[in-house]
Amino acid sequence: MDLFLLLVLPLVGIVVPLLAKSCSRTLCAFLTAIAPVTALILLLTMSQDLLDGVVLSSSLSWIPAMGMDLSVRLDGLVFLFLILIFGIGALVILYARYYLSPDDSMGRFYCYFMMFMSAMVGVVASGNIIQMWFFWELTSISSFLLISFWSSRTDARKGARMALTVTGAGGLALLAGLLLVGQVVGSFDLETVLNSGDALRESGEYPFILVLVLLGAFTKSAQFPFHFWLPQAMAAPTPVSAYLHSATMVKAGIFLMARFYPVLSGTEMWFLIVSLTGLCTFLFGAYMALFKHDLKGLLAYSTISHLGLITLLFGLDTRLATVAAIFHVINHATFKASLFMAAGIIDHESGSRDMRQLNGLWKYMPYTATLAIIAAASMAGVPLLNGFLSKEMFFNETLDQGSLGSLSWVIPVLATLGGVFSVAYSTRFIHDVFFNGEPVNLPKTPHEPPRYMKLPVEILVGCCLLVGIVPGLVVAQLLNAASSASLLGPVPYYSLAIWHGFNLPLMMSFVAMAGGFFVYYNRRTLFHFQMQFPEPDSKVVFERWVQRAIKACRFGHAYIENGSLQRYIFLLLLATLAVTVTPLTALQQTSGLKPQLPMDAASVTAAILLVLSAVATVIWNRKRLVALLMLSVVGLIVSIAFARYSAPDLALTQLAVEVVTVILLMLALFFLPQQTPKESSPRRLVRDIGISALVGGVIGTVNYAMMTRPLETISDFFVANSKTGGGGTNVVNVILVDFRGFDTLGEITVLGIAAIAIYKLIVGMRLYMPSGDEYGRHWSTDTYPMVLAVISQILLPLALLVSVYIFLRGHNEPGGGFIAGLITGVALIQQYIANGVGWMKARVHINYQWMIGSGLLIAAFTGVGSWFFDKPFLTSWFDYFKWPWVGKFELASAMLFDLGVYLTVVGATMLILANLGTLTTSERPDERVLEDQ
Amino acid sequence: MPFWVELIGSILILLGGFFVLMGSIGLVKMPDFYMRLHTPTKATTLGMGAILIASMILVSVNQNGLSAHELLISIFLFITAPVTAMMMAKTGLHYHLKIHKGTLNRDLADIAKQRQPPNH
Amino acid sequence: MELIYAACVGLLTTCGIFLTLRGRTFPVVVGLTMLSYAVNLFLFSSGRLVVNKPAVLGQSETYADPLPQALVLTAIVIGFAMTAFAVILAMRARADLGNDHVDGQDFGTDQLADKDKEKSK
Amino acid sequence: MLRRIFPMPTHSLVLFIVWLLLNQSIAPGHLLLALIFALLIPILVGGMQAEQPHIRRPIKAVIYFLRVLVDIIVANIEVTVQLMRPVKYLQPAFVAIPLELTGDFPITVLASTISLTPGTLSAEVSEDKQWLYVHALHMKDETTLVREIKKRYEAPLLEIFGC
Amino acid sequence: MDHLPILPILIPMLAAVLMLLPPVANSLERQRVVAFIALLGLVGVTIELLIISLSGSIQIYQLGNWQAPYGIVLVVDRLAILMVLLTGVLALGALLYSTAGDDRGGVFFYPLFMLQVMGISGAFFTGDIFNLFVFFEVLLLASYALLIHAGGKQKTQASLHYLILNLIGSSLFLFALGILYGTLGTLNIADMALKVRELPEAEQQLARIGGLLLLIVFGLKSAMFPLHFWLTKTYSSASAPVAALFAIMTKVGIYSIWRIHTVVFGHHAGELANLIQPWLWPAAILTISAGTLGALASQSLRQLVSNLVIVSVGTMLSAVAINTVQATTAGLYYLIHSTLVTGALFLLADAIAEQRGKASDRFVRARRMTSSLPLGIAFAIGILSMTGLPPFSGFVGKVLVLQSSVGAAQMAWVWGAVLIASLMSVIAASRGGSTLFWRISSETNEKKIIAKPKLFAIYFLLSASPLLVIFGGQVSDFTSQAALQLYQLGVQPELLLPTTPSLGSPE
Amino acid sequence: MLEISLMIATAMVMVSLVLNVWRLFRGPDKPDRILALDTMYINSIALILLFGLFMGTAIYFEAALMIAMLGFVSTAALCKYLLRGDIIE
Ligand code: NA
Ligand code: NA
Repeated sequence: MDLFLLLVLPLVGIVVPLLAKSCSRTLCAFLTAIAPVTALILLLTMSQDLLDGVVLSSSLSWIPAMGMDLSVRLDGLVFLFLILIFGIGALVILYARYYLSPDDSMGRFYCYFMMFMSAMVGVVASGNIIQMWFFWELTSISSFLLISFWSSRTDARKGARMALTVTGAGGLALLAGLLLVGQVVGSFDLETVLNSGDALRESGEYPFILVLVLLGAFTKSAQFPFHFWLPQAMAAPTPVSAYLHSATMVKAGIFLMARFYPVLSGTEMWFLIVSLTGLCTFLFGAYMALFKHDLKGLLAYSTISHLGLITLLFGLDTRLATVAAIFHVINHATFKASLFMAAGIIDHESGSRDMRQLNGLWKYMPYTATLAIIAAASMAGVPLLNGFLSKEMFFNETLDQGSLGSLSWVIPVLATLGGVFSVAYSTRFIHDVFFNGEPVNLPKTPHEPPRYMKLPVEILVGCCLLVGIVPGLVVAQLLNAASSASLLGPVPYYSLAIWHGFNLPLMMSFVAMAGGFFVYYNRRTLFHFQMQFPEPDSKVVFERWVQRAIKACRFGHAYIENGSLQRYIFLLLLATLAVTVTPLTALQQTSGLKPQLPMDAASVTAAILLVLSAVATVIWNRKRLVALLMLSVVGLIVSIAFARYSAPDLALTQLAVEVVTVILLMLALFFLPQQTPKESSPRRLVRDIGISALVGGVIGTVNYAMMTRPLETISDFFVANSKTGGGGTNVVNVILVDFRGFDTLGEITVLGIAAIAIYKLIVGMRLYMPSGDEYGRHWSTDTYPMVLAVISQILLPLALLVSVYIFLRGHNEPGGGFIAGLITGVALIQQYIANGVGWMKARVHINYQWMIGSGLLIAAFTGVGSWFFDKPFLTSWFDYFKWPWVGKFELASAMLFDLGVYLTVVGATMLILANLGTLTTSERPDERVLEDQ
Repeated sequence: MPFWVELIGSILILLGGFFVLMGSIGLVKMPDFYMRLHTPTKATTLGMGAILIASMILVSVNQNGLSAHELLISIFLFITAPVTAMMMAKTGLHYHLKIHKGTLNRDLADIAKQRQPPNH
Repeated sequence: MELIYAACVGLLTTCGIFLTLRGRTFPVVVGLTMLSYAVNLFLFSSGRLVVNKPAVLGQSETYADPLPQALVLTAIVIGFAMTAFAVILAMRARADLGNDHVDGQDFGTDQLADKDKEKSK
Repeated sequence: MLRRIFPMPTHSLVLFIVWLLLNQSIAPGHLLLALIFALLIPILVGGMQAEQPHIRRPIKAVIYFLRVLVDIIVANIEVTVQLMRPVKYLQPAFVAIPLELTGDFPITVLASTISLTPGTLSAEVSEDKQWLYVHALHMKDETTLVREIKKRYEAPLLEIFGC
Repeated sequence: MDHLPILPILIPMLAAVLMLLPPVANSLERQRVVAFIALLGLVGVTIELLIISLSGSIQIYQLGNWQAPYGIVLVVDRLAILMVLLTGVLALGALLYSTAGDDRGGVFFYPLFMLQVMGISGAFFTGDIFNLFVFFEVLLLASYALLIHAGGKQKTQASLHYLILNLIGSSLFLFALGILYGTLGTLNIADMALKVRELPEAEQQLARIGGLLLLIVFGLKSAMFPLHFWLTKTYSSASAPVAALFAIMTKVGIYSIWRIHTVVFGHHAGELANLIQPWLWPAAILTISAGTLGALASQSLRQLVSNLVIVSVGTMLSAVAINTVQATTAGLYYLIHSTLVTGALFLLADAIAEQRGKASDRFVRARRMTSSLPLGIAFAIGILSMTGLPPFSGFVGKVLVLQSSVGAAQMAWVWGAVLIASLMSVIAASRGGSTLFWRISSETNEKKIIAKPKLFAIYFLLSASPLLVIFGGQVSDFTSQAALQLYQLGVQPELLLPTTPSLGSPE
Repeated sequence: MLEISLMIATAMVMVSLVLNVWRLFRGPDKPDRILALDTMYINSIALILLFGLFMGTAIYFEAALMIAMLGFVSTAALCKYLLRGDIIE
């Protein structure tokens, strides 16, 4: 459980600063620091085991489906990284207390900071590789927040976005790699993975895994060519840089290589990719660092260079090189963190980071200068400092490999060249800032920082010295444990002695020193030379590329999604064709075995009329009313066809619906243009005709194939049970109100929704009302023709009687609530047409909305009623009664259900048509504002 | 079914079909809208009447009971046909449709359209 | 007869779809209505064509499949509700957008036609 | 009292008959239902009816109805003959018929009668309801036509409605 | 008799009906109360059903007491319950948000809202394919109406496109139903599955056309490429609570593919087995790509979220295409996550737009938001979830989908698409987010703090995201049980055709 | 005999429908087309009744009645549309 505490403590630490925000700054910092310090102490209590090479682990099941456990695994390597994370973290917290100005939100800063720390702890301490990735991505996200801490600054935002993009991309590659690892190994448990090196290297996925994992590591560790985000991340407050870019974030990539070293290394591919990348990065960073005028810029490139150095060491792929790499991790963390802090102090106290302004600070801040100079010297690899030791090991290792065959000498030479530039930029850091004349136009007069701001630097520089002087005492055990954990085995012999005698590495160090001083001395020539290759601001370049990509996306997106419905429909049809054509061509025989109906002259004639009217509708589609008339003919023939093929109910419904639709279309057409402009190009017409004909052809063919094949259906059941089980002889109606009454409930709900939806549409709609028809003819003055009014009034009671008749017979013969409802609706609409809205309003006091509501309620409650008989929803009931004189008659719950249907239909039809009609009158519907009470 | 019933039925049906057809022929043949308006509304009333009576007779005999509901359709058509005709005539007047050149009192069409009394 | 029936369904589909591909709301609504006729006829015919055997008990020995009829009835009603909404939405679009183009913009000609012209220039 | 129960007695009677016709039955159950609807529907739609003159002479009305029926048959044959001849033998005409009838319903009945009888077609009623414009398919003589219509149809209607 | 299964459909319907009738009809306040009670009832009932379902049983409710396949049945299995529960929770969030004033944009808001919920629940529960069509229409029509709530040109235009495309889609649905009934002779989904297996060869191709047409229909609903074009405009113009509720709409399409194509045309359909897979693969990948392209092209938060929805649809479709229990497990988990987070993000986009004045939610410099802290945190949670980054739910779904595609022939495509989409979404979202929250103009802001119910609604839905991670084990366990059950139904459809006595039996 | 006369009558009605459609297409004016449509409604009633007689069933009676009722409403509305534009006002 203690192990989890290591993870939980920083997590708890996220909340602390938010709670302590209102406390004093010092208290806030102090409280925040409790978590890492406690964790560090906790860690140190375990140090004995860890230094002895014991692996401590503990895990809880979390999301087994994903193979992710909550698992902590500590060994020497993790121990080393955790010390850096907690130790330097605590120091940075202290440092930031003084660095941040009172305007900056301290709570927010520490909160992000602790978030990052937790993520970092998670990465290194994970015992499960998915969990490791989880925290890996968290480092990207929390570093995004830290880099963009001064969010109002453009460079901070852009730098943060760039870091997120690059490291995010690497993170995704890493995920892919780790998932493949899990796939090959069969487990995401780190322990298992680490023991499966051979299986991994031999698997076919190895190249992919290697490349993907390394992509993750390289992007995080700012390896060339993914290095460019790191200098831009300097927009962050300096404590962030000191933490992220010395000891933690960039080291996560290194950690990854160290962690997976035993399973991924040992191949040609590993050597080539890792060492070459490292070498390039090492040289490139070292060279570039010299030309940065910004103090943090110099440190950033130097960081890149040192990370390259470590990578190169991993790439050299000898066990000893790995030890050197890990050693340099420690050393780099200490001197680079202190250098960043020093740079921050200089910036803080002088107001500038530009080395062209900063000169001769020795006079103003000798103490800080001393610390900075020691750290910089360590960076340069000056003896008696820790940097010297690891660099010496590095030179030694470059000499010790032969993978490039006869060209193997290239590596030590280039390594020495890198060393030259390292010395040069370190010298510049020392000379150009603390000496080299007087300051130029500094915003502030520099002075020493507050006492405790120096403390973290002192501690770190002290470490540099201690390690440099007595390495065997201070660091040997730790290095040994970490190396053996990384190597997953015994550590080869190496000596941490300061003096190994005059040997080649020492010579290389000497060359580097001398060369460095020489280069620095002749820097002006070199600066001049470098001026010819103006380095583009990677931020600008990156931003430009992203902008370009976005522009391209916008263009592409607008090209595909051009807002044209016609295109979308076209694509829909194309998709339909695409999926249907193949099976259709696979259909061996279009016509099936079922005997077909004979053709008769009347039907053929009707079919011809149907075809003609349909085509006429299309041809005259631009003359809208004419198209409407043609459409009516189509509808009429369709209903006759229903009648012909034994579906009287359908014929009735189709007729009624068609008339209501035509009325509706006319109501709408009044407000729409009477003609459609001619706007389709011939090409478009051909295309449209083509695709419609194809779809029509497919549908027709399928229909023919279907109709001519025999079929057995479930319908016999309905015929058999209609009378006995449903109490009606009209099977279609019994299906509607009983067997599939639930469909009907849904159907009338749809109708009800349509009605209220349409009401919602027309409420408050303001429309242009034409004063005459399309030819400019004024409307007739006879608003309500007398004869029509009189006859309509006479017909109303008859129509209602007919609708009652249709309603009541529906269960046994064609008819039913729906058709009856439509007849009633049409009869009422006829009154509106003939007599006018005002006339009707004075005489009819029906709230159609309530009518819909009660219709639906009746239908639903009829269904609920069956619960009281312990039957499922909508179970019907019927019985026959015999009264004297009246005779035998039937009562059925289906009738009540049908009444609900009837009311809904009438209500819906009227709510739609009557309200639509009133749009042009003083009775127009208006938004009823419902207020809270 | 007795022969005479079948005979009467057949005659009525043929008559009905004939009148329906005549009406539609008139619809095609007549030179102007107003003249066309006469033919279908009339011929169909009679044609429909004949068919409906035939239906009444045949169904009644077939089912051994009076089948009179066809009457309803007749009644309905008799009530509505004149109204639709008049509405269409109104529409024709409103549209100033071309009037056949031999028509007498052509000027009345305009006056009728404006629903004014004739000026004589 | 099945052949002719299917041909009619195919043709109605063709006409309906052609109209829905027009650029103005009204022809589109007319097209959708026609398409729904085709759909209803199609769905109806899934029970196969039968003459004079309506599924009213006592009328004949065998019956036409009543289930597709019930389905078509439901489909007709739903289609009606949808058409009604579409019509009114078309009106609303005219009111809100000032024209009756389905994309709410009065192009004068189809965009594609425009592009063709541009290319030919 | 009867007026209260049957606010529109003619309607109620028609509804009663129509129900029986629709159901083709005079079973007691249907008689009862017919009665219920004959009672109920007029009450429901009572509001939606404009006040119209009542038929004062029902017998005359029946006679009038039968006469129109005969006229329809006779005149239909006449028109059919006309239809079969070439169009040039026709003499179409517009005619204005002065109205003595008053009231929307009587005028409507007259106009409908004219339209139903072949050869003539009511086209429009003047705004003051004093003139009925008629289109004739084949008019031999204008005054004869006007007189014939007024005598044959308007006069009985005047009697029937008593106005 | 246990009537629980019908309640999730009946409760919202009755609530809506009550809202059309006095006295509830006359007061918005009363409608809010009724809506809340109804939704709480819905969620309560569904949880009860869920608890019952843990025993592994599938509840079948035979409507009208007619035996399947003759009558309509409700099939309440784990999958359906999960979907309805999700709907209920999402709707609660949307409802909560709307009470802060969005419900005043027009008449009949709550009735339509409840009817849409009814339609969605119905679509999830029904075991009958024509009934599925009916409920599709219920939920679609309600959605058309809700889309125009609060008015405005954009809404009108968006709903015109949405409506017309869906009407054509409905026509295709009916064509498909015609073909399927015309070849299989039944409408019950389980019965269809049985019939498909013994289908004579002469009719297999017809049934195949029917099945593929259904893919088009469901693809249109779920915004599958190239049928996704309606989505961006529709979602980004709808008023916030409506857009939030719409988050479940695309899932109805995906659910239907699972329900129909896994059970009827699944591994055991003989010649017709897995007939949609060859089409689904490219469609899914292209959907992800199209969404990614759109995400990068987005100029406002709503557009961005809409395009992220398309990406998520593509991801789920990939899971469907993989067509294994493991993939379905992953897809379901992803579905839960993306529904709730999308809902929250649409609400959030509206809240942000409201605070930024004229700039609305567009990615341009604008005044500082008054409530930038709570909104910013919400934004971070939502966007991290949607882009599939830890620590929120998106990554779990994403990783599950990636894992489930291992071994499939198209694995490389899926991985490439999903991972690149993830990166591009991060780029788009970080750009958008930093503009929204950090590019502040000097314009003084009106001190308008976000309404409490709105904030609560946003966080209510967002809280799902961390919870889905924390209880990721339990949730993925449930989804895997649901997936297992679904595939079990593909093997033994007769489980859904109980032979309990009914009124009659076929001769 | 009855069957033959029914067939002949049906043929006549079908010819009538063809003529109606001809007029509908030909126009020349909208009122002409409305007239043609109205005539089609009436002729369809005849067609359905003849069909019913042919099949010896009364089941299509309601369809005929409905056409009679709805055809009237449809024609009246169309005329009103041409006269007034606004059919419900
Ligand atoms: Na300097
Ligand atoms: Na009006």
